[in-house]
Amino acid sequence: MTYIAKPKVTHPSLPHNALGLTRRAYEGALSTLCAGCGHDSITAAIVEACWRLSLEPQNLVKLSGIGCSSKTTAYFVSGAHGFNAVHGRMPSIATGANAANRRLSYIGVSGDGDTLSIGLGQFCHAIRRNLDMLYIIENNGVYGLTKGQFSASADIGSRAKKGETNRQPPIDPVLLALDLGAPFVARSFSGDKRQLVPLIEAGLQHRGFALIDVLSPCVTFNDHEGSTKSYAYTREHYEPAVLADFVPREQPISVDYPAGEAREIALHDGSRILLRKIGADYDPTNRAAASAAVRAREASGEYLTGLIYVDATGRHPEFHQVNATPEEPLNSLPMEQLSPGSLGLRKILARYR
Amino acid sequence: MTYIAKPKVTHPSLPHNALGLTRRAYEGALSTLCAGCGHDSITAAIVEACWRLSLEPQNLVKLSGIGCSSKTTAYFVSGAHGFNAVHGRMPSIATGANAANRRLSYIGVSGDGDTLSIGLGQFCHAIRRNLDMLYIIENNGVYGLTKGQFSASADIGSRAKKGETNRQPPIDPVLLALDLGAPFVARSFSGDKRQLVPLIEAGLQHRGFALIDVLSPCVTFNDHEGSTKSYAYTREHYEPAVLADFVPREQPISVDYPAGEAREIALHDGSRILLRKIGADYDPTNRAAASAAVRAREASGEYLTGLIYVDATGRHPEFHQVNATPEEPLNSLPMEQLSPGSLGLRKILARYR
Amino acid sequence: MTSANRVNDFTIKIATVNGTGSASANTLLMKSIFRSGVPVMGKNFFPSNIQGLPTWYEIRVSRDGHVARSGTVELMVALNPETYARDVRELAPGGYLLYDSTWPRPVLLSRADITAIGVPLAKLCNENFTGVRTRILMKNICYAGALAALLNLEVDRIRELLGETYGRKPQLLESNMRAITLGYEYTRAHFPCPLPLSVEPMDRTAGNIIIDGNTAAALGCVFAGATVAAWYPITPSTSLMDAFKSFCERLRVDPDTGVKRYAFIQAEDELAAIGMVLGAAWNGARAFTATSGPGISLMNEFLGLAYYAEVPAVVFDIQRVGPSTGMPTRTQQGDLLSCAYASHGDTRHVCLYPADPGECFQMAREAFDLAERLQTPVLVVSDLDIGMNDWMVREFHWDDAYRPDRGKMMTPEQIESLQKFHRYLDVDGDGIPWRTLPGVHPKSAYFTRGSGHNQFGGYTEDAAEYQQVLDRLMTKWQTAKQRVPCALLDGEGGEIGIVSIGSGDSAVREALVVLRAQGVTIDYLRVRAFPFGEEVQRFLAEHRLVFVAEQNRDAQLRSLLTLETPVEKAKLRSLLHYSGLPVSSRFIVEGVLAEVPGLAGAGCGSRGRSAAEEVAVTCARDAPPPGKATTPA
Amino acid sequence: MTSANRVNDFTIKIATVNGTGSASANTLLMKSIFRSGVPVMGKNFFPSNIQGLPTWYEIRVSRDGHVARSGTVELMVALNPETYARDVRELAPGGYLLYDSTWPRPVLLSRADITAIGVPLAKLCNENFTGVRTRILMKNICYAGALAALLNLEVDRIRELLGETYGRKPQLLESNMRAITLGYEYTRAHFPCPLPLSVEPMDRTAGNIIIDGNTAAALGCVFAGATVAAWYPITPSTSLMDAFKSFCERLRVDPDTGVKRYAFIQAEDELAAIGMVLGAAWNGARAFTATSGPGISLMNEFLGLAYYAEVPAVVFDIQRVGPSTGMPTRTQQGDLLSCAYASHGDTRHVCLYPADPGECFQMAREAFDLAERLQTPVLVVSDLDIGMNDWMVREFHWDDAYRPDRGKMMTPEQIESLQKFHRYLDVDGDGIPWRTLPGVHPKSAYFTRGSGHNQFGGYTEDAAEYQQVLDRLMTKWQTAKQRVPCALLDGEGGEIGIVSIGSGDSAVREALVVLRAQGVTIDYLRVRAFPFGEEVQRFLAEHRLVFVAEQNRDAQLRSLLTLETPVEKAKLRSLLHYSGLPVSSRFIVEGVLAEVPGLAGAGCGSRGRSAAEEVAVTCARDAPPPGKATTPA
Ligand SMILES: Cc1ncc(C[n+]2csc(CCOP(=O)(O)OP(=O)(O)O)c2C)c(N)n1
Ligand SMILES: Cc1ncc(C[n+]2csc(CCOP(=O)(O)OP(=O)(O)O)c2C)c(N)n1
Ligand code: SF4
Ligand code: SF4
Ligand SMILES: [Mg+2]
Ligand SMILES: [Mg+2]
Repeated sequence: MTYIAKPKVTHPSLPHNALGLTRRAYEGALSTLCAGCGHDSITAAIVEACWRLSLEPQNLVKLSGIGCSSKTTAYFVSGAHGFNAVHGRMPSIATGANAANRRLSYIGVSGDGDTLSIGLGQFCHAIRRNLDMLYIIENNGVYGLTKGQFSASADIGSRAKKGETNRQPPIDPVLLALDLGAPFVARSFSGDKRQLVPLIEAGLQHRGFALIDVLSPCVTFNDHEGSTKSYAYTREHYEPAVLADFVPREQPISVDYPAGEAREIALHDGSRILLRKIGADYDPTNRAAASAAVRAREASGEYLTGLIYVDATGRHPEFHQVNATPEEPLNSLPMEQLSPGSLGLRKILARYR
Repeated sequence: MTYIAKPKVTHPSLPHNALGLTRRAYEGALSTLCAGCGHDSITAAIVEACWRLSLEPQNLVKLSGIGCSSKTTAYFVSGAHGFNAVHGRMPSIATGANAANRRLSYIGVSGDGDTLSIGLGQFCHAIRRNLDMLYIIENNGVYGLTKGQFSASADIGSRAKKGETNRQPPIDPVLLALDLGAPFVARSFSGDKRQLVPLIEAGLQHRGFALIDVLSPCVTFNDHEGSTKSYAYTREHYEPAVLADFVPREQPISVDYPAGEAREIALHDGSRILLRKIGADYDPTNRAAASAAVRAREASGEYLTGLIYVDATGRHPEFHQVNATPEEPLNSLPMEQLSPGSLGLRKILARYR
Repeated sequence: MTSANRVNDFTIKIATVNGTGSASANTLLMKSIFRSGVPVMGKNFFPSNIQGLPTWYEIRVSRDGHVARSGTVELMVALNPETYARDVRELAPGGYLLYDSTWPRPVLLSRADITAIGVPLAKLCNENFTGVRTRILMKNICYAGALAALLNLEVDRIRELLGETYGRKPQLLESNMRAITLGYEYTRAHFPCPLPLSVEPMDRTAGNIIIDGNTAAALGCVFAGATVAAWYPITPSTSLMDAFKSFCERLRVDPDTGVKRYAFIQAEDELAAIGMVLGAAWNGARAFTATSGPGISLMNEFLGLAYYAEVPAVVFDIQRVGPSTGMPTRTQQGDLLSCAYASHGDTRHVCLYPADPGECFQMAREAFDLAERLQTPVLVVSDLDIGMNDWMVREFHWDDAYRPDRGKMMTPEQIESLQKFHRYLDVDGDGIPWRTLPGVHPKSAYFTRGSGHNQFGGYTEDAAEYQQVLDRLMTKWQTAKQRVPCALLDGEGGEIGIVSIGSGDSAVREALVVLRAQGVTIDYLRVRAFPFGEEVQRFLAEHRLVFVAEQNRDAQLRSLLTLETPVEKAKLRSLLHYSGLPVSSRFIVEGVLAEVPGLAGAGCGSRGRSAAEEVAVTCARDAPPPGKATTPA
Repeated sequence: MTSANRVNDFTIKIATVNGTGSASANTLLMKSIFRSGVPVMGKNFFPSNIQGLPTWYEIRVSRDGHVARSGTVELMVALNPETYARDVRELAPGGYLLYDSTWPRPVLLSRADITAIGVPLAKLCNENFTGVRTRILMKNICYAGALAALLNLEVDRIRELLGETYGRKPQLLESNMRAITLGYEYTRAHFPCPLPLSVEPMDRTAGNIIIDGNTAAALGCVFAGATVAAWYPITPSTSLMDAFKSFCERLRVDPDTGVKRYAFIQAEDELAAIGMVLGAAWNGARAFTATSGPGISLMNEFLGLAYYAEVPAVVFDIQRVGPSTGMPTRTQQGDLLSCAYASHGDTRHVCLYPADPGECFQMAREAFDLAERLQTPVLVVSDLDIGMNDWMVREFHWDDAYRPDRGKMMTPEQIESLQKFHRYLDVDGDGIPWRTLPGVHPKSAYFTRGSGHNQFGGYTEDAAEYQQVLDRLMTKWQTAKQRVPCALLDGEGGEIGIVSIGSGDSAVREALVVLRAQGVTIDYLRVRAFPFGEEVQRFLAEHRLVFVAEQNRDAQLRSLLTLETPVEKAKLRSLLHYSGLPVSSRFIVEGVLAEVPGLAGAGCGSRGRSAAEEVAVTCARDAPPPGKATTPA
């Protein structure tokens, strides 16, 4: 049962979405992050994407772990339930929540520490289960909240604020996700709203696990010279592979693309992703090629960004399809459908006599 | 300080290795596994490899988690210390042990459940740290000890004994290891001693993290028709990519290979791996190509086996090199080198006054 | 063995090797005794491997309905050469030894006080069957035939049972029956049958079933409406989850569409399993997991989150021997403390302690209701003995009027009528706040977190706001005391009491009968939940000396009693059993008498009921909430 | 505030916003008071974020050497508009308020009982400095200048301190000094200086240092010869590891080769961190980790393994507010129970409880010795208050004769002389077996496992063999009681006692002085280790009424005392403080008087020493083993 919330009274000239809500309706509590933190830009992009999608706030569930990044679920869509789990264990909470009610939209926000160190196992297994959720990593190469230790996504040669140089190879969540069968894998940059917002829209609407690894500089601990996750370095070395546009259901494609340049991917709800290739021979529907392209760029210190891989063929059944659960959420099945009753009990017990 | 053990008195005609030991000296307690279990063959291969390498038993450390596979460390080299850790956490024990004494050889034995489910995070991070150890996964696609549940390495479409079909994609430790920077990645089959023994020898002598994923059928719970980890299926679908021979230090290459067919890889201690390509254009020193080849085979339900990737250039510094620890084991540094003494203390405390 | 009448009153122990099919023979024997109307119990002592190691099965036949281990063995079936010597040693003086006389067994000679019965099982089977595997399997059915002869079991009943098992496989039925007959005929031909210890039909099993606790608990979860089950395999909890899955496959799959009205998730580990349960329960599904000690240790962090953020969850801990990996196939009550206080900080959890499969069934249902009522994890602390052994218990009943108690979960209408919803406000004064589900109403959103929060659900680092929530949690804890199942009392007015918990119950009850026969009368209280209700306090206060019988080294129940009631702990005397095997009645009897040597004959009066009788006392708390029903005990 | 003489006896509290550089001003103030010879303490109450939230710093100036919080604030420096109102409210009557008069502050008018001192800090800095960041930073130095004027601090000493900090950056030194002078001059010009509460040089700080407990513990690890440090970042343990690393970088890196005589491993989580410590310690290195509550929860499984398989390990738990994530930057003693009994099964751990940085230094060393002597994990249970605040303590000393006590670790010669090495045999009757290291001798191999094992180290599922090992572990536990640091006693012969632990010590000691002044004399015992020695038992036995002062909701120390000593728990009265701020002496005084109203003036005699005096009593157990030395307390 859902109710449409009355839009908060705001300036009448603010644009309204299909639900009649302004962007304000998708905001959350005031951020307590450092001024300039990349994470705040991602929060803004999420607000924008949810507004554009005309999501009913109460149909969104926000999940996170622990870290500066994980705090941000409190800073958008205050009309949505939020669950700030323990460090690194958001994916299991998401799995259970999703199992209980498949009708809602699930967005998980995590950090590189939360996902790639303590949470690596749960992250990989959520992908393997193809959980229907959007998983955003706010990737800054450090542990922000605990004050600047290298994370597992720090690049070889990256220098910490105190001078130390990282000599261990980074764990790239994009490569992992490709290996583990994720059907939607993207990378973006907190500073590029133009690229990020449609990715979030598409990720939310896509059925199955959608990963967006967002480079999100930490201005306090990892934005100095020598850091490969700084604004400067990221801006310089990020290379969009494909531009994605999100086209909601029943909306015509508004821009004209030269023939052959754009490619449409239909999502299960009728909305579409419009892909425009940038690199000449990049094919975002070929998993092995995507993996090779990411690897090749990485070797030269560059970040391939955009919608790196997408599979909307449904070849990879998502969690509920695998489990053959009913369309109706498990949390609201009536007792009659669950308990065999006293008669049933007697039958069952017959063989224990 | 090491002592050479007197060889157990055995039949005088048994062959002796360079230390004067027979294979018996490398055996362990009696196996309690099911008759025919693949794991027992791997145990035998380890015994053989250690004997051939003339390892001093007390210089070997055996590590494992929990599972039928993890029990096997008790079944070889009884003269070596063993540490049977808790489920899935062997890599951290190995990391600490290795940190304390870099002079010993470390062999870890684990199962697919132990490594890819509960232990996935530790496994990945041990690789990332490039710990100098040989890590063997005895991979049977199921949880043997807990009686036959699918593990995370079960293939899509594989049928369990009770009839259920797995619909989740497998986690391939070989792909992961390639992504995470492991310098030595191999796959083999418990039934192919010819292939397996030299891989174990090479893995033990190689500096840095060496992974051997060994397909090891579980005769009790996963050896029926429909199982893709059965003896029958494995025999039929495994495809050696490269044959590896291990050539100890100072020993000439005994077999003649046609020119151009064999390739020598020198290890840091002077021993060598001799590689013979089987597939036409397979290059086991190209990480991306290796990854692509594994993936391609997997798509057609086949297991690429042999030494899939090796890097002996030392480009990837191992744990102690990264940490710049001394050649002398940390566990035996004298106090004078560790504690600054009372004078040192007074100096240190000056700035707290 | 005393020469007294042992008809329907003895213990058989069968020593074999695991993976050789003896399990079906043992079940057959037990069931055929049960169907003769004679109370019986079966306990399986199996190794932590898959095949080839020693395994034992103990069958207690008890006309008086005692289901604990007696502590002695009157008939040993010693079929494992590896353990032969110790098996012979374990037999009570005057007892009977059945062995495979295909091979000579010189150890036999070491005891003149027992009667050896040699049946050439291997020889018989080798002559009558072909194939190695078949011969091994049939040998292990053949001894059932020999026992049938010795104990005077009805062959027809055995045939009936085999028919139920192999009904659709007539070949198997035939070969099994042939093996039975081989053993039966040979034994009758060569030995005086039946033995003085034998089975005579009675009518004391009507209305009972034979079932293990894990199956019963799984059934309880099905009936309680659990829809999300997440777990990681671990002995001895696995069979609970297996049973849940197979009940669901039978009962909850749409035959036309294949749609499954449950989600069964094999998690990657226990941390993930409990996380999934929390996520699902937070989102309104009845969700549970089952595990054992190592899993509880791994769930500590999440259990603390659930306590503090007030998320319901049901966790079955099927205890096994610790510490650490311990002995995975042996039983213990070693997790009492770690379940009660799992996690750092000021954390405490509601626990239920079933004593047998009947309570497993009932408490599974209660656990879900309590978890939602109290909005906190509820741990059902069972053990391997209850969970995996064969218990004779009263048949379960179900009230069709039962509806899940979702506790204080707001309806859309209730939310609509609010100005603003506040998650952690103590509106009703019982310490239990109201909650809402996602997706239900635009005004219902709140933020769940394990970090400091105030009563409105907002983040806080303010001392007073933090303390207010922590104090309310203690109010809720007080409320919990009145909601959990009460302890069961048997006997009153005596000076001496005994307290036990869980699977120790049957041994204590039998021991009390034995002691009473010696003139020692002791009142008995079995705790069934944590926190303890005031009836526990009262019992401890009213007795001068209280034994605490439990199965661990560190007196964990005694510790909980000491900490959580006002009892002077000096009057608590521990009876600790921690060998890994279920405690026997003999252990309790001897423990009591050793502690209070002058006790026997002193006649410490108490108006107690027979301990073997059904304990019928239930306290007011057991009454179902209006409109809800519960299973009769 | 009474008008009594508050010279060298008052508390300053400074309210600012984090990330704005006030930390250096606060240190400056505290150190300059310390260098005047006046005892001082500094406590930092900071938020769990990086920048922009309220933060406070409390400086206690105490001529009598009390280092606890007093419970009142006499001088408030209220620079954060967000918390301005409550900061003003918190000031004691008669107190002084320093505020930034650049902007009007009408709230001021609400209190007539305080003196407001407005200094236009922002204005002064805006006029004298350029750049937003510089102006903010300088404003937060400027107030130190104002306080210097009000409190009569010597400007030269401030210059000297700034010189030590910025010696190599003359520009920074100059600008800081300029900001100080601006505040100083303005204040002297506009207000009567000094205030009645001011600082007068004394000579009571000689031989002391100002240091935090985490730094001290790290130093202890360096001196104890720890070579493997593995951890996962978590507040408030991080600074311990940071300090260890930076000490090692200074002291243990070969200047020529860059070789590092330590391994510092940032693990992927706490499960891995403790695993690495166990692996390293098993392999003969001194290894440790530091964590906080959530980490302890995650380490449960491995701690159980270490207990049962008898692997040494040192774990620092720097407690913060729980349950769950709780308040990461607030202090609590909430992990006492979970540390003592971490893990399922019958598991128990040796714990040490430092009360200040001096003990952190000393107990770090003791922890390594004990862990190896006892072959078990030793948890050093500190807290955020000790670990991260600035404590005045006696300067540490080190005996160069100290050599690590490796306990019963066999030398190759010893192994050589053995027939066969057995890992878990109780050769010496103290419950502690001998161990060997890998790679040392061909005869030394053994197999370490958390599954059932017998005294020879072999795998077992045998009841008797299992129990034998479990019982020996209890013998070892008894031995541990005689090896751990003993509790410290102050006063004796009275009827009433008080027990405290860890960081509560200073508050209790001050409270006892205050109470004595009111005619109430109470004996004092501070426990310093678990298991408790017999001196703890004796203290509890000898007093009619015993207060137990601790910082958690659930009376965890009282629980441990109740469980692990024979005390009648009815005589234990809890004084529980769990706001997240360090307990004040006032809380103790009021708690004692509230509990026993008739106490004051009743003169319960005791021949106790002044609680503020150095407690010099050490028991025999503190004597170093022959050839080893310890740090004087
Ligand atoms: C079990 C546990 N261990 C450690 C911590 C401390 N901790 C909080 S956040 C964090 C790392 C956060 O890093 P990341 O996920 O990258 O987030 P960021 O702050 O960089 O956005 C750590 C280690 C914790 N809260 N819980
Ligand atoms: C914490 C914990 N959870 C669960 C278990 C139970 N357990 C023992 S072995 C095992 C799985 C073993 O599978 P795998 O590693 O593949 O080994 P295999 O037996 O197949 O060789 C499990 C789940 C355990 N011992 N500890
Ligand atoms: S510390 Fe870094 S990640 Fe955290 S809020 Fe500040 S800028 Fe963002
Ligand atoms: S169960 Fe499977 S894996 Fe385990 S011992 Fe038997 S065959 Fe091997
Ligand atoms: Mg980060
Ligand atoms: Mg396996």
